[in-house]
Amino acid sequence: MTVDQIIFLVVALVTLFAALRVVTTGNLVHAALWLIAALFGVAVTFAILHASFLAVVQVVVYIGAIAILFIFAVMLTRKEMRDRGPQMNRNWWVGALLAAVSFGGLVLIVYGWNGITKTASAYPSDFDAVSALGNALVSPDAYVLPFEVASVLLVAALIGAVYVAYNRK
Amino acid sequence: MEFLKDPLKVAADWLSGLLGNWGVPDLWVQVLIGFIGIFILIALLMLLDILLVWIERKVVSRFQSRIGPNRLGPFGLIQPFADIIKLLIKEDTTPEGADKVVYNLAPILSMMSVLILWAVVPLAPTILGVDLNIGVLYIIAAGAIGTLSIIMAGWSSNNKYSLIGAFREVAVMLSFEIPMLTVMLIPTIFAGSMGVGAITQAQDTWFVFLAPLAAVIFLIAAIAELGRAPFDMGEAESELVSGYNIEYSGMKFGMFYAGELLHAFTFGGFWAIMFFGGYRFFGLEQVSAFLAIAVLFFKAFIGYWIIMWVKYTLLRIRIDHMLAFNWKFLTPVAFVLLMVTAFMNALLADTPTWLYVGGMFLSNVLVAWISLEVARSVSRRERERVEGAKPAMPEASNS
Amino acid sequence: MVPLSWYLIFSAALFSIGLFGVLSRRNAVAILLGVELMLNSVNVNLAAFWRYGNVTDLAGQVFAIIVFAVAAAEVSVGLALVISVYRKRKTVIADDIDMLKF
Amino acid sequence: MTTETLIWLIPLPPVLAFFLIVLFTNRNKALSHTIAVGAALLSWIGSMVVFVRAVGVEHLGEHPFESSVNWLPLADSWFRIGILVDPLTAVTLFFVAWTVLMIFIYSIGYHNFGQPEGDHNHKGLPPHGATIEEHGHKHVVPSVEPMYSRFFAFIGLFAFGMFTLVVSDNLLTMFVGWEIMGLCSYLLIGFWYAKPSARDAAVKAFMTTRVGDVFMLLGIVYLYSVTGTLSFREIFTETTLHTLATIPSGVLGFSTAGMIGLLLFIGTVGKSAQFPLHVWLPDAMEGPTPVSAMIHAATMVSAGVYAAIRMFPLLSLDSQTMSIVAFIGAFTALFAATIALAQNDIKRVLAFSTISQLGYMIAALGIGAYVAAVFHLITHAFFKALLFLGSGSVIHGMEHGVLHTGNHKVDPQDMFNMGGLKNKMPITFWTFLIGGFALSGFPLITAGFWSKDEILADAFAHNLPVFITLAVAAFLTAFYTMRQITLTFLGEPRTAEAEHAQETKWTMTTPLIILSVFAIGYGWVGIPEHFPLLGGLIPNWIHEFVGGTLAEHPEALDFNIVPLLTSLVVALGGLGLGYLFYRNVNSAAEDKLQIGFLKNKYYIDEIYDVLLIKPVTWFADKVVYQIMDKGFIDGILHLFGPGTQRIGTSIRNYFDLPVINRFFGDGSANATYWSGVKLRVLQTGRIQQYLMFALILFLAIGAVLYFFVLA
Repeated sequence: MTVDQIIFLVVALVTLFAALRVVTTGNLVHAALWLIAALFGVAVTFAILHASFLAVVQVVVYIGAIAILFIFAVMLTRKEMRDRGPQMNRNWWVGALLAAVSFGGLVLIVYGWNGITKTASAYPSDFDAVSALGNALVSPDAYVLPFEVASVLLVAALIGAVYVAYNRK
Repeated sequence: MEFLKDPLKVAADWLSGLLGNWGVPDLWVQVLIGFIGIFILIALLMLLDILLVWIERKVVSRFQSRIGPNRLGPFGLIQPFADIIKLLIKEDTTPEGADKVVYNLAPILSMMSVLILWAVVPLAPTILGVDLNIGVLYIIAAGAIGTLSIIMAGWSSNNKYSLIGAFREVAVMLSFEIPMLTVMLIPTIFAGSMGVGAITQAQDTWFVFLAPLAAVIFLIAAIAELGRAPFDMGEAESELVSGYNIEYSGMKFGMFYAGELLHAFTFGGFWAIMFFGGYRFFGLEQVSAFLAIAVLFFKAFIGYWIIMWVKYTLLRIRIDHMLAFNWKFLTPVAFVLLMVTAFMNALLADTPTWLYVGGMFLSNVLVAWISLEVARSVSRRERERVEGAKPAMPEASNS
Repeated sequence: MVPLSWYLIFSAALFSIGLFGVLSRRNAVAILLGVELMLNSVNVNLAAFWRYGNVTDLAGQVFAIIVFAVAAAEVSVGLALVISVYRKRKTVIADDIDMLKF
Repeated sequence: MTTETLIWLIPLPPVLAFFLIVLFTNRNKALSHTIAVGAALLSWIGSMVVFVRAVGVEHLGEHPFESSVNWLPLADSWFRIGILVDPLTAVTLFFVAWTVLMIFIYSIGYHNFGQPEGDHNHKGLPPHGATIEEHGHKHVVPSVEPMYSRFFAFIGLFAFGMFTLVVSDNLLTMFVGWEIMGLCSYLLIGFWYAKPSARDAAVKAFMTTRVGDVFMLLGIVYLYSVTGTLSFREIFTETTLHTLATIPSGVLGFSTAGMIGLLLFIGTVGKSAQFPLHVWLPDAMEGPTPVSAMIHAATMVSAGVYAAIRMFPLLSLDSQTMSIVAFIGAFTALFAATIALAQNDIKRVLAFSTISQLGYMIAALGIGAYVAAVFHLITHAFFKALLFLGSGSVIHGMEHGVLHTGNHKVDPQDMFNMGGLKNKMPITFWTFLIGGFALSGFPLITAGFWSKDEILADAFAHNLPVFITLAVAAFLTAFYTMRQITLTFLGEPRTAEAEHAQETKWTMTTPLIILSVFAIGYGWVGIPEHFPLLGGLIPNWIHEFVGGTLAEHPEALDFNIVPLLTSLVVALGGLGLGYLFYRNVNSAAEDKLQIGFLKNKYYIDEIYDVLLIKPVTWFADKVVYQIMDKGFIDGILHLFGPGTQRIGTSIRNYFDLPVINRFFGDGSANATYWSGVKLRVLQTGRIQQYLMFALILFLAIGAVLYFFVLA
């Protein structure tokens, strides 16, 4: 095993453990904090994959905004400081089963795919992914349309969220 | 003198030579040198932090017509060390019902969020932790971790006041992140790169001359991000006692406190880097790396001093006013400024420098003027609505 | 070098864990947490395919960025709904919100 | 910024201003005109930069500024649109930008910005004046236009159309700009839409120009079908032109080039108000004066000529077409000049003069005097805009007098109500005098002299009948111009209103002064090289520069004394006679030229009424409505009606009720009800259960597909 692989394995295992805690822990704030750990693990995965922009955006958007939002939401929607009662619904075993089947199916598909042996080519040293990404996002020949659509979606979601959560007195 | 020019490289060469002779594998040498560098940087920063405590106390007492620490050592310079000893020997309390792990993690994260910022600070042309090509985003990402530490501290203390304080603090930090990121894109436009090093390199003309309004917005957003007066509603001694760090004592509180001071200094530094040329000062930075660091620190101290000046001059703003100011004024202005700058940048792309600088400066002034006028008229209308219609003015009744 | 399959398995595991969270948690906020995990696993996949394919073709990264935007939109609307429901019904347990009209 | 990018941007500010004003700022007058004038200023800056850069390029004609983008996808290619700045465009851009900016500024004053709101404002009517109290006594002052912002929005859109037309590199976008201007012309002539006369004039202008435009569109389509392109640069290649010239069109012996040229030329006839489609222009004077100046003197009618000039390489391929063009131009020049003699309305005189001068340009084009046509186009735009703005200033001053006396029966536009305004409105008088002299071709110092002289010289060299016609027209021009100046400004005030006329504000006079500078100075760029004494002092820049547009540069004419003498005689003679004749005329009755025939414009409107409008109305009423619609179509409908009803009844009884209603309708309802009852248990309202069902189904289908179908 090379250093790369060891690092990846450590990160992946930590991430998966954090993810498991997210879905199993009883305390919702802890779940949100574990989610942050898992998201951080994903950010590190991005960094390992040389997707530095994605890694930083992951931290800014997910940890800086989304996770904080979750913690807020958890705190706003509780009558008292501690949760009581079971955190799983009655059919949780069906969910577990389905998740396991899905995982099995995905692994099956992954190993049935002939591109699995693909290796990464060396990362071109003169390739500036960030500026290329920036150009691609606003270039009419590339992804300006999806980019704009995503912007519109965000604005719509923003307005919708404000409208829905607005407390009419 | 090679050492004066590029001390880091000389030291690294020397170390790697030394370790290599001892038979340490190459990879480990690199890792070791990296760690040593980080260690030295952090150690120096913590020393600086101690100095900052003294400076802060001295400055505030001057603002309040006091003398400040003056007993221990010359000018009271030993005072902060005494403070540290006091903090260290205090009882380290953890409240009943606190979430232990989270409670203990929060101050560490708070300090960390400040220290990791220094990874991208270009201290001198050759001394730069990591030349990330997304440095600007990295700064915001580090701020995100600070936000996280505050909410963790506030929640885990199991105290009503600390939770309210954390809520306010986080709301402010999240909100002010937006204008901050927006105006940080303006130096990005000028420099054509998000890298902090590249932004410094690009400042043949200090960006404050190109975008004075952006510099002002950055400073305001930075102060809010720091949670210092007038935006210190999260701590508000008089009503929340001390906000999110109410339950912390001893060195854990010390870490929040030192983190805040170092954070303020760091943002003073980033202000200098983004808008005042960083370590650049008429070619002085080329002479010696130490001079470059001195220039940067001098500028950072000026920024820090302005932040202190603001803190000890202005009164605390109500939390809803604070957020309204951000969402209804600062953010739109920052967006408009970003668009105007991008447009002007395209328009003036191939023009001589004086025209470019002049056009940029004028467009900034124009945006500032227009936004102030709009704000003025809106608030006048609002005031009239709240206070009821004024009695008609004498000259108005004539026409 | 890390083989591509590791990333894919990692991502599949993350996805399945998230799926389990979505299907099994009672709390609506926790369900959204699960959704976040699933979206993240997709991003891992996208980034991995980008890295292992043609690096100069940025489709993978762009798609991941759009997933970020979608995630942000989903969370903001989702949490707004949860809070709105909580205000009216004083509950965030998904099974308790089973009336078919509001 | 590259010049090409800049050119793309020139038309944009006015249209942005249009949308801004229409959508957001129409309540705020100051903001509206600031936006509009600012937009015009931006376009002006862009045009000037482009002009200066264009002048700096050597042989601009061979390699102009051009850039184009794909626009409409065709079967296997793209229709490209783009911009083109060659010498012709550059000089046109120059005068368009100047006049547009001047007129925008002028409009602020013309619409009484800064004055109080009117006493009884009515949207769609001109402002009626407001009563204010000052120092204890009331008096009436001009009031601000009620639809102030709308006006600026419209002229902004108009400016967009004009700039688009000028910088286009192909006929289609040029036509788009052309039609936008047509629309704006309609909107602006009918700006005071509550006045029936304005309304009628707007409809008339729109309908008349439509006739020309339809032919022009036919020409464009014809051209496209023959050559497969509409880009100027591609059409004016030697091979394309050769093909066009050699293929016969099959109509009256015209070649294809001739036929297309003729069709396009009819568009010009409509737009530039040439005989026989000139009837709309005099009526268009119902619009506000800046509109008359802008649309009906400086820009839009020039656009017609500009289009004809633009298509000159095509037109000149067929001599038959050229002679038609020359004939129509020369005839219009003379014809309109004669009518102008008998008009009393200050703006109508200028309207007919415009028609006549446009005829000049068309005639010049028809005899192949390309550069002379362009030259006159530019100088005319400047001095005619000046004259119109000056007349607007006069009317404004007169209206002030009318408000002062309160006698609203006095027509402030009738020249016989004026007189002696020289002392009341000195700036207006001097600038109007400069414009008038330029129009008459006062020798040496005015721009009009040089351009007109060049046309006459060309005509003398190529076509003697045209020369004579134009010379007579020039004489008449000088005569009626002097008549106008004499009646308006000289002598004694003939009415109390003229006594109380007042000089207008600086926003109105500044444009006059600036334009008068051009009305004098612009002629000096085109002094022929062989002109006695003056020739060669200043290089004949316009000839060199504009001539470069054509593939074969036109030769400069040798100097000939006859046309020079002619133009001196007709200009000075006309001016002198005009002054002598009208020095002592005090009322319309004393005017010997008030001949009914001329006064009624040769009864052409009436002839059109009898020949075209009446028959069409009759046809529409009797044939289309009575016979076609009522008799034929309705008859068929009455035939179908009962039959359909009978079929419908039987279908309903034998098919709809038993099969559709009983079987499908009730049956499906019952089925749905039954299945609803049975399936109700699945609808628990618990979202996670739904998700589980969905997932189970998905996994099952996926497994089946994976293992059995795809494997």
